[in-house]
Amino acid sequence: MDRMNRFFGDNLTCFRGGRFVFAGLSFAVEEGGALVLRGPNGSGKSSLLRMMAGLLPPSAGALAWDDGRIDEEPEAHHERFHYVGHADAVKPVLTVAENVEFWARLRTPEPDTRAALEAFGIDRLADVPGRFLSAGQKRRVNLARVLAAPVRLWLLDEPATALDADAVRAVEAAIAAHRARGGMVVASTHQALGLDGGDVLDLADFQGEDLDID
Amino acid sequence: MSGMETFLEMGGHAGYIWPAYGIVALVLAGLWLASRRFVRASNAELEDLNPRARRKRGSGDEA
Amino acid sequence: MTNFVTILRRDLRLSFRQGMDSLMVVMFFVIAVVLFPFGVGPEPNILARIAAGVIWVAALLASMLSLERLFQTDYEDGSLEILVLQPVSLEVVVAAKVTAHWLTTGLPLIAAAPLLAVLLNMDAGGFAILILALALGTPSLSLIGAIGAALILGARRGGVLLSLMVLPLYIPVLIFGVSAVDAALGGFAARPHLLILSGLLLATVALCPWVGAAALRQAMRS
Amino acid sequence: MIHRFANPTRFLRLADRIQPWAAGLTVVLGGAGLYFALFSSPADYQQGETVRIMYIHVPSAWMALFCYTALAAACATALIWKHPLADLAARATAPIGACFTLLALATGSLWGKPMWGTWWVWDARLTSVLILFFLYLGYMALNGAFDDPERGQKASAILALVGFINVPIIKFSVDWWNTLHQPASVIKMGGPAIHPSMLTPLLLMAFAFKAYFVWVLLMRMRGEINAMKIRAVRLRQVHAAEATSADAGAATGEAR
Repeated sequence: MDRMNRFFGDNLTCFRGGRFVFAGLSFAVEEGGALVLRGPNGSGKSSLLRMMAGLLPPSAGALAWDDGRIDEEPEAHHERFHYVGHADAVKPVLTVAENVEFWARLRTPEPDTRAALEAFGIDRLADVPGRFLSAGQKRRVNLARVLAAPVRLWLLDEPATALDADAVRAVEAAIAAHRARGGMVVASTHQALGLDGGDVLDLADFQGEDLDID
Repeated sequence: MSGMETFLEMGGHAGYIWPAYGIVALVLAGLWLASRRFVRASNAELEDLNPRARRKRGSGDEA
Repeated sequence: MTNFVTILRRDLRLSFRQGMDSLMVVMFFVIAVVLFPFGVGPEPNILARIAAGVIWVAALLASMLSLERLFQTDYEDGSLEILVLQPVSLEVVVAAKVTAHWLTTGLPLIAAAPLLAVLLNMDAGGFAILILALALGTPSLSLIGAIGAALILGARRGGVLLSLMVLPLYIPVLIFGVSAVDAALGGFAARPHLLILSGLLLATVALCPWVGAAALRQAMRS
Repeated sequence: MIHRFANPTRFLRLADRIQPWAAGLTVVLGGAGLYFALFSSPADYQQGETVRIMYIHVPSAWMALFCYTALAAACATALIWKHPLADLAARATAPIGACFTLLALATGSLWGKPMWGTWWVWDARLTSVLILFFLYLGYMALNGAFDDPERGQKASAILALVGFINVPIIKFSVDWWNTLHQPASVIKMGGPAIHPSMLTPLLLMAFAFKAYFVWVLLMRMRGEINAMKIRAVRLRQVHAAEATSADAGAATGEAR
């Protein structure tokens, strides 16, 4: 992983659906660091994560790595992070291994699928077609693709939903190992997930006032 | 013309009779092969599942 | 290039595992053509005259029928969102998906076309040109349709909307596809028509992945 | 009320006994039929040698109708008496019936060209057999269109029963409409109107095709039973994985 050690955003504003979801929001996450997004539902946690992934352009402000803004070279930015949203993208007809392998192969010619499956305890289901899996197992398959191809930054939107205690522990272990290797994590979550070392960003502090329509 | 040639010539209609028999042989053999492969593959997958299922159940009891 | 192959192989594997989908597109194509003799009457020489047009229109509708699902399934299960965020240029993603669509629908249509030409009593002389014209025309149908498929993501009644948008864009391909076959049947040279079809194909190959990628980016922005 | 053959093991034992006989009969009758059809039966005074196509065209057409009737019967059994094996029998019959219908159309077309001068004509008998072919494909497509096999079997069973109206239409199409296709000449009220030397290859081939049907049907039934078992094991596997992790969670006393 190249030596980019800082991902930051300054004075970010998100204006959607006629209202300021958040305004004037700045953050920075360092090598080995973690940022936990807190705040009530609808306070813009998901929007901020999508903004960091480049899916949603900020109404104002900018996001950048050390070497420059993310919107200037989207593909370079895409090399550096995994985004885990709400949908699990598991194909019913493909087996668990095939699902994880597909995503990993887009990043590394020789993905380490076996280890990723073992980390989340689904190696025994490696050749079970996706349609048989439960919601929790589909979630683990989605998370396994993150491990199969290591990157610098993880953007996790409620990673622990539909996961049981055993799987949550696996996620915590994975995050700890990732940070130990110098990786960074930005996650919106209600559980601790072992991110206590990192700093917390409460979206409530950046709620923009509503646009007066009349 | 030798017996063989007249036979193959089929009174001038060779172009229709042999393809007809050919298609029937092709399709029936094809269906038989596909069915055999279908059975073989499902047998193999079933065999493959059983030992693992037994081993897992075995390990499940010890844990 | 390897990313193109990875996406293409996954899409082909998905469609082979659900073998029924491409089979159904060909069945629609066959049944649509078989309806015409019931409508227009079984008169052989009437059927022979309209055979090329009927086959081309049915091929157009059949390939458009399966286009709605081109990005829809990936959009619904979240794969598209992840795909957009991979270090792969979207143009390659669109090109791979269009190639997979053409291989699973375009090719079977071309294979079934001569059989239907027999049902419509078309003179055997036109078969070769029919196949060649379809081979040149169906890829551009998939390419143009891919733009429509990307634009309708998330829209209500996407299927109908897709046909309203895409069918008018298909008209040039239809005109020259049918005229190539009719020229061959009439004993004239089909070359000029085929050359124009190839021109259309080159234009769509150059333009559509780029426009489709922009449409996908737009769809993901919501 | 579990049918005697409901549990597959009993059915599989029976199939193991019948299948070799069906295979043997197919080869023996098929060989004899081919010999009579191609070598020792006379050419027709009108059509010449092309009459030999009849020896495979007519049995294929009979099988196409026979298979659809069997398919509809299996679907009715499945729907009415909820017989688990009936669904599998229907799923196994459809591809065989579709192949025989395809053969009937292909050999008919190859016979039509020398006799009528055209590969295809929109004649009542030919068109209704073409519709039969679409019904087979429709059944198979609908059957495989759902993730849950039971849903697919129930839906396609209804389609098969609805489509059954087409079988009498095919049977009597030659009588109701003045068709280019000649009327029935074997199974007729006044007994077969064919010369015995032509009847033997016809009947031999017909029985060979029936034996072939039984042979491939039993094979495909075995495959379908395997597929059913595989599905069950996969589901158990997934629940087992879910259960072990849940126990582990519960065992360490952590609230989930």
